[in-house]
Amino acid sequence: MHGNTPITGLKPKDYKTGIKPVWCPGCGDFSVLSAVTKALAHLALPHQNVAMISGIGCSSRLPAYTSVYGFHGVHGRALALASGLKAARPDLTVLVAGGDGDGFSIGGNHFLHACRRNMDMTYIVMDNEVYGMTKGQASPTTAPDWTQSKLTPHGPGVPQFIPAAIALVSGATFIARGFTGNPNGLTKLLVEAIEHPGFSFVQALSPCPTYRPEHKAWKKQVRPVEEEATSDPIIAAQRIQTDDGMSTGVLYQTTVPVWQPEQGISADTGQLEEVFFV
Amino acid sequence: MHGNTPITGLKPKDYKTGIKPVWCPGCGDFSVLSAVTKALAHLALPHQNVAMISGIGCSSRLPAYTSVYGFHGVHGRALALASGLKAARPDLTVLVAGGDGDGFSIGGNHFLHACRRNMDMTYIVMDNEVYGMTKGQASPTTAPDWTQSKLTPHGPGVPQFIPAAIALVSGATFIARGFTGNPNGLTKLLVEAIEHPGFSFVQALSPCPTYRPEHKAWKKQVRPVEEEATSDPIIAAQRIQTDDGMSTGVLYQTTVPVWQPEQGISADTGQLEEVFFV
Amino acid sequence: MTNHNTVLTCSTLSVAITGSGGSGVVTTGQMLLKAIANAGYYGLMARSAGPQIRGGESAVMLRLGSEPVDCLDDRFDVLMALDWLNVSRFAEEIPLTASSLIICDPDAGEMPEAIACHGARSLELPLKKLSGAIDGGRINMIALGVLAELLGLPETSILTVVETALAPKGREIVDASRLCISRGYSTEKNAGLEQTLTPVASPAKRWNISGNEASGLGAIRGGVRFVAAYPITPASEILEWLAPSLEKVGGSLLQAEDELASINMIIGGSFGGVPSLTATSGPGLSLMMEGLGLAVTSETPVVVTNVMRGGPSTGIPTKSEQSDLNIALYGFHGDAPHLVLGALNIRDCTFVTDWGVRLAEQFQTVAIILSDQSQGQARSVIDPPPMAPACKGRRTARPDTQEYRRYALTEDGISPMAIPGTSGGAYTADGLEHNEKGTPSSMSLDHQQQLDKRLGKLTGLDPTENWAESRGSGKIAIITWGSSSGAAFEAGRRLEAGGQSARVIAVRLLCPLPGTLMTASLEGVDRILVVEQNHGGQFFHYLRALNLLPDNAEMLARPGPLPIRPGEIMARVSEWS
Amino acid sequence: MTNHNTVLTCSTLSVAITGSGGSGVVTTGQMLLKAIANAGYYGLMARSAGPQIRGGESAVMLRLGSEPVDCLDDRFDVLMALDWLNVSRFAEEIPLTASSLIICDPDAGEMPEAIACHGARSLELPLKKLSGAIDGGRINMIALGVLAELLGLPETSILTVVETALAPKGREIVDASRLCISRGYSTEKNAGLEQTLTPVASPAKRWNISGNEASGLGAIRGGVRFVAAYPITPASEILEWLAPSLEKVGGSLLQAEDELASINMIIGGSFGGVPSLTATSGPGLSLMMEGLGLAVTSETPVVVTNVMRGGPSTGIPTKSEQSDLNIALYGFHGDAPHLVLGALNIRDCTFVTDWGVRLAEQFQTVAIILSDQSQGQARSVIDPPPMAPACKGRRTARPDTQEYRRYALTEDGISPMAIPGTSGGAYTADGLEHNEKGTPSSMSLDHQQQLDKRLGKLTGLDPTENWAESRGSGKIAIITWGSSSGAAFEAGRRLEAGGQSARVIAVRLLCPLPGTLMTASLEGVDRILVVEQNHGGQFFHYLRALNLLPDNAEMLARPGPLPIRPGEIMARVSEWS
Ligand SMILES: Cc1ncc(C[n+]2csc(CCOP(=O)(O)OP(=O)(O)O)c2C)c(N)n1
Ligand SMILES: Cc1ncc(C[n+]2csc(CCOP(=O)(O)OP(=O)(O)O)c2C)c(N)n1
Ligand code: SF4
Ligand code: SF4
Ligand SMILES: [Mg+2]
Ligand SMILES: [Mg+2]
Repeated sequence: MHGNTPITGLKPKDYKTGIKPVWCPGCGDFSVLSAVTKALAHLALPHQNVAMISGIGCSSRLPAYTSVYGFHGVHGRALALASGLKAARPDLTVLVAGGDGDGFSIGGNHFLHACRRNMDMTYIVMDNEVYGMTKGQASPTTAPDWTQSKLTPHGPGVPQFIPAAIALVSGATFIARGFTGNPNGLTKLLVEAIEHPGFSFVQALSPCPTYRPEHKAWKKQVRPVEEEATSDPIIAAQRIQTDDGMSTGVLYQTTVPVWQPEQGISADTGQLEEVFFV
Repeated sequence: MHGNTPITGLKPKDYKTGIKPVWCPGCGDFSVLSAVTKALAHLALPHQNVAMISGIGCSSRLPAYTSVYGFHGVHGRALALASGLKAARPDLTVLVAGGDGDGFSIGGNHFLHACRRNMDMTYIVMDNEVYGMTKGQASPTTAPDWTQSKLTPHGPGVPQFIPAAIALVSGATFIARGFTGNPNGLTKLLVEAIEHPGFSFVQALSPCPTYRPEHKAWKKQVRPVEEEATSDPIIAAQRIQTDDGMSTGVLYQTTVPVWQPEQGISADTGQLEEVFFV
Repeated sequence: MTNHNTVLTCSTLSVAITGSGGSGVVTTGQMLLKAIANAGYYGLMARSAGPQIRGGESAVMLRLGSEPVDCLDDRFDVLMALDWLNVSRFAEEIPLTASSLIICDPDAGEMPEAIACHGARSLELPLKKLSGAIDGGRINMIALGVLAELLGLPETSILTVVETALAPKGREIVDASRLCISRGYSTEKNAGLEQTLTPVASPAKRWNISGNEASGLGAIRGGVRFVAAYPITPASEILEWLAPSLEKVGGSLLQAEDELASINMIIGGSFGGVPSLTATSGPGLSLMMEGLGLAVTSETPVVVTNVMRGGPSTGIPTKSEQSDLNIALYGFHGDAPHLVLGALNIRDCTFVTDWGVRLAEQFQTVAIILSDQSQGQARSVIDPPPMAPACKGRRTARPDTQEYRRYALTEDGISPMAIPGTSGGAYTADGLEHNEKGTPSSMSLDHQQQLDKRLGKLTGLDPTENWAESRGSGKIAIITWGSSSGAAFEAGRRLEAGGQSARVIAVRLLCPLPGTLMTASLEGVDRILVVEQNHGGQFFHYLRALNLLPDNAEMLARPGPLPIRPGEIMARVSEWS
Repeated sequence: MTNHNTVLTCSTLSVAITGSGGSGVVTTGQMLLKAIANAGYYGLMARSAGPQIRGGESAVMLRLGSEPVDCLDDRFDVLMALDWLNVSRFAEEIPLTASSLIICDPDAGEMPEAIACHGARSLELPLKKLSGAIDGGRINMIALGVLAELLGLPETSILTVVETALAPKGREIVDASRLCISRGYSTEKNAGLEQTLTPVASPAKRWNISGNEASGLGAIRGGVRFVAAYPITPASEILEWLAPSLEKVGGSLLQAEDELASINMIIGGSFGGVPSLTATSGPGLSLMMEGLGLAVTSETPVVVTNVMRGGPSTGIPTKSEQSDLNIALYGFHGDAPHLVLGALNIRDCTFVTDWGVRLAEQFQTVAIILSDQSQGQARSVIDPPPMAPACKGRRTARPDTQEYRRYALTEDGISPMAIPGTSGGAYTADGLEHNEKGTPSSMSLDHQQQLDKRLGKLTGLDPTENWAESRGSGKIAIITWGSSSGAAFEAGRRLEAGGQSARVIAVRLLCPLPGTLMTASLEGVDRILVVEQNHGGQFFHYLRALNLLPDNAEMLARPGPLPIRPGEIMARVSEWS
């Protein structure tokens, strides 16, 4: 898929920079970092051919901690930056990481259109149902009755955004949900997502013990999806809509052509200029 | 619903300003203008209690042609402006109008979040599957193989955005599709949409004879939806996904509480200041 | 009681407290500030933290005084180190001298070189042991007792603060803390302060408020009843204060999906007749510029409070800088006259926001209010802030006006605005150039007239005496704006005290800047120093653009994150003599 | 043949053609431009249309000459009115005098007052009847024949153009048009031009190109191989030209969902090592400012071509103005040094874009290239544009560099950039302030060093002689930029011809503006006029901010949509003498 000759013997820790994460003790994002490095090691992807792009948020700090190429961009624009990179450099393995605020609030439009465009990249959202970095406001995935943010003292009062459902109707071709409490499961999903040819979306339920301590309960709530991944969008829609958002695994996978610019050179600049001559 | 005492005897033309539209001869938007004014007359809404908000595009020129309050804002932000207006002035009937580019390309994020927020307003998108005002580029609803824009000479190559599907999974509570070739049907939908308590979305198939002359064929392709409007999102999703986008009528309607700020005054500024005293 | 005798009284004392995550540095600082406030003093408390979201090291920097305090000092009198973990990170923020007093626990290990290098005096106290001896005891409460005693605060005053603050946590915690405080008071100290604060006779009524709260209050005072916003550091506390407060006074706050939404939402709210505001910081302001241009062109009043942080780009989100002046003044495409105001200090956040809202309403335009992290996220004990001038309010159209023209060319350039609900007033607001009625027009005359109108109406602004704060006289002028003002005024006072007179002009109304008044204030001045906390000298160049500076004017422009200190200004001015 | 004798030859002739929707005004203008180009002349053709998207009235304004033409004239020699429908809308764009010739059809009704008021000569021709008499005949083809004959073009040259252009439409249409042209030539005319163009001896190789095409070409010449963009008037034609052209040279264009996406996409493309550009206009540029700040801070080279239109806000999308200089210079939050260049004319669009891309690549920063509607959407017959200086290209890191530091503090401030794919070069680009390695840092030293680096590296820019075009000498200087340059140079030539010498300095490298070179160019100058097409005098105030203007400098700042004309500048300068 990615044409890189695997280099044997690469360990997960070879994909870590050693920079100390800014994350709070117990943050789920540690587990995502570990799953990402495990997946990269498993796929033995050469460091120089991988780029990890992010926006802003606790979760978006990931690139600095992985020893591949990285871009820690601005809030909400990771998918756009990554899409430009992939269009210009189709040879690279492009990973995108971020949070539920970055991806679904300010970045919602790029999420829609990246799913539609189906470029060959992997998008990992660390969903903690809160804005961690700005100290605990409601995100699109926050339940309507969560009253702990002073900005929304009566709760956001708006139904939760269902990332998998939006991804599906927008055209994503691989949709999975993982949980940081099950790092091996998450690693496996990431490997599949990276191997998937097209836009793969992985929602990683990643608790924020600081602002959503109640999410400790997720450990008991998550469970593997009951059925095999479907490639039928109608079935997938039905499953996703009836699910409580706690089943983990691949929810949908299909293969359709990826968006890729035309390749090849047919003229030089001088030839382009010919049309202008009087 | 809107608490306005109907003023009898108001005619559709009483809701027109008489400013000559910039639209090309034969543009579907003329028909939307006419349906809107008919709906307003039918509901006998007092001019001063209605606001029509738009972004930028041919379709977004609508406000200047209706004699209610209007705001012709910037490209893609009509729903945001309208949401602020409705939050600050819940007493007004708020209508929002625009195009497929304005609403689903640059404005996609506000579309998602306005659907979720379910404020009591009506959003009419004149879908012509093209950017009319900027002279014919592909929009999100343009078919992947449409090659008439120089910007995408091989066609956009991306599956069409399905507005009703996105509206549904985002939480819109009234979803309908109309056709400008059937102005009475469109009027009826608009009346229902305005009467609906919550966020109502009407996709008006509105051909652009200038840049999409082939859409003359829509006349033959549209047909009424076969079933009654459902209030079950799962059924609605299935119908919308299996539809070819040409069935018109109410596709989905449900009633859930609308987002509205708390009302009432419990303190004056002096009382707020008390907490600061040492 | 300890054996040290205080020899001198002085007007301010500066105290820093540092500690690792969870050590309670911030709580300690806040309690100390409350206690000194109760004792009749004034004070300022700034905060600093490491990159960790939670659980990282942090520092508070207090300056306490018998008169209002508007800036941090050049050096600290006391450093209370709850432990030494990562303290070096704060070394540059806590300048020490040989006469500073460092309070630390010998059991916490060796004093790091970055701290020890100043050769300050040290007071070693077994903080950990003392707290360990008390059931539920905490080091920071011991430290609080020590500090309060050194500062000469009566023990009861600090106990009252602790009691009130911890009551919700239960009796046991309160009792343990009381014991710690007392132990802090009573423990033997072999060194003390060389000065104490001048006692305050009859303390005035004062407030304890953060800059961001003060901005929020100013908004409500000015009449704001609708806010839409997206959280961002260091502006979020404005929103956190406003959300419940607006609700009480009949307004509301809407959390938007992004800043593009929030700016357009408040344009909608204001179009609906409700004075509206948003708060953000640099990256958010960047995203709002298109919307702000719409507000200018459609003449819809809106206010943006921009709490500046280190830039450019994501920059240094938790630290202060004054580097968003350029975008606030010039960040629009097209010619878009509007208002820019800057808050001179925490107290001024209320006044300037209040005034800015009123001006925006009167002139039906955009007001950008600049504050910064050093004000917004700091707390201060202040005299209650004054009210802004009432201004004229929004000029609205009467019902059923004949031939209503929304953008009518009036004498003062302000046209009555019909608020939805007004019969006969229906019009369409537009960001396209338009004629007097609001109908889009590309004719040169309409364009020229509406451009003239939007610029010209601002000439009607009466800057009153509020356009700037000026103090002092003499042949040297220090011109500044925003949070650098505190240091500039202090430098002015010190120069004065040293027999060298200087005038300090801190500009509040940045745009339109009243040039004639500025020129008048500079009459007889030989040399000018423009002081601001950014890299490019944004204010300096702006004054140049307005032709308000003589050729020999100089700039002291230095980026964040460290605050501009009075001593820096002194050093620069003293090069002149 | 007609009975008029041309008495004089002159260097340029100005011809306007107007007509209602569908009358074929634009086709006529384009064919005329092609024909005069074939005949060895130069020319410029601007367009104007009513508010209708299609089917509305329109006008073309041509200026034809034996030497390169860079601006429209003060008045038109000929107005060809295909009909009178809504022609008044263009009256202000087509200034006429008593010696102008108005060609119209007596059957089209009475000449509207806005046209008649100039007392111009008129040539009445039965255009409709003449075309009606030809099967498939069209008024505009008759008009084309009339104009070509009046201008003294050989009939064959215009027939060739028509033949080539209409061939795809079929033989019948070509034949009908040929007949119309001939009829236009042969029809009796009772008035003519008082001048004709100086004949051209041996015509040089020339191009017929629009400004937007020229910008697109400059991008490709400069090395751009990736473009992401969102359509907007009047920039879209750059993208329309680039999409197929890039593909041919191995690059690609991606239509983005909005401008927030497009700017971030090109940052991604450039991070990937591919020189990247986007094109937009004011509202789009506003939305890009946050992304541009990221490019500056992360030192990722990107180029934005901003084709200005009337502002602020949505403004006047189809008309020209030079009012986005402020946002281009100052529209960033934080201190964000970058490059701003302005194209002086259509031909310069290629050069300046080419140069801008190269400079952005060399200095790893943002270049904003300003063009405007009056250039972008106009066509011109020009000498082929020169190549930009090669510059040094992007400095990249070698594979397996020891201890690679992306933001290393090098002598010239430029750090080698590792392109993904380079082994041992992996780093994380960041918009947070960072240390040399790229690790986020909030320490004051890192901030100061990186700010110094990003500003300092630009001092290495060699402005060469290309920073400005200067002509003339004398004690009066006219300083200008962008599309006003054509009028300024012409004013300079006219002053010279009138015995009053003036230097004209048209600045191309707007930021960093080489102050020393500017000062040198102004040596010995007494009076300065700064000319630009906006309301606020943005360039004037910028020059003031840089301290480059004496106190008595004046500005001629006038908003769009009408072009700045040479006569306006003359009038202003003549007030001085
Ligand atoms: C334009 C802009 N607006 C707002 C912010 C402030 N901000 C930084 S991170 C963040 C939200 C982060 O939430 P999420 O993406 O869920 O990440 P988490 O911290 O929860 O991992 C916000 C609002 C910003 N940096 N830039
Ligand atoms: C920020 C911004 N970007 C781009 C544009 C240019 N623009 C104006 S209308 C439009 C698209 C309109 O398409 P649509 O919404 O489908 O409306 P239509 O004209 O087809 O009715 C675009 C891209 C703009 N005005 N502002
Ligand atoms: S605030 Fe929450 S999301 Fe952020 S680092 Fe801490 S635990 Fe993780
Ligand atoms: S371009 Fe198309 S959408 Fe626009 S006015 Fe013309 S027909 Fe209507
Ligand atoms: Mg989150
Ligand atoms: Mg459209």
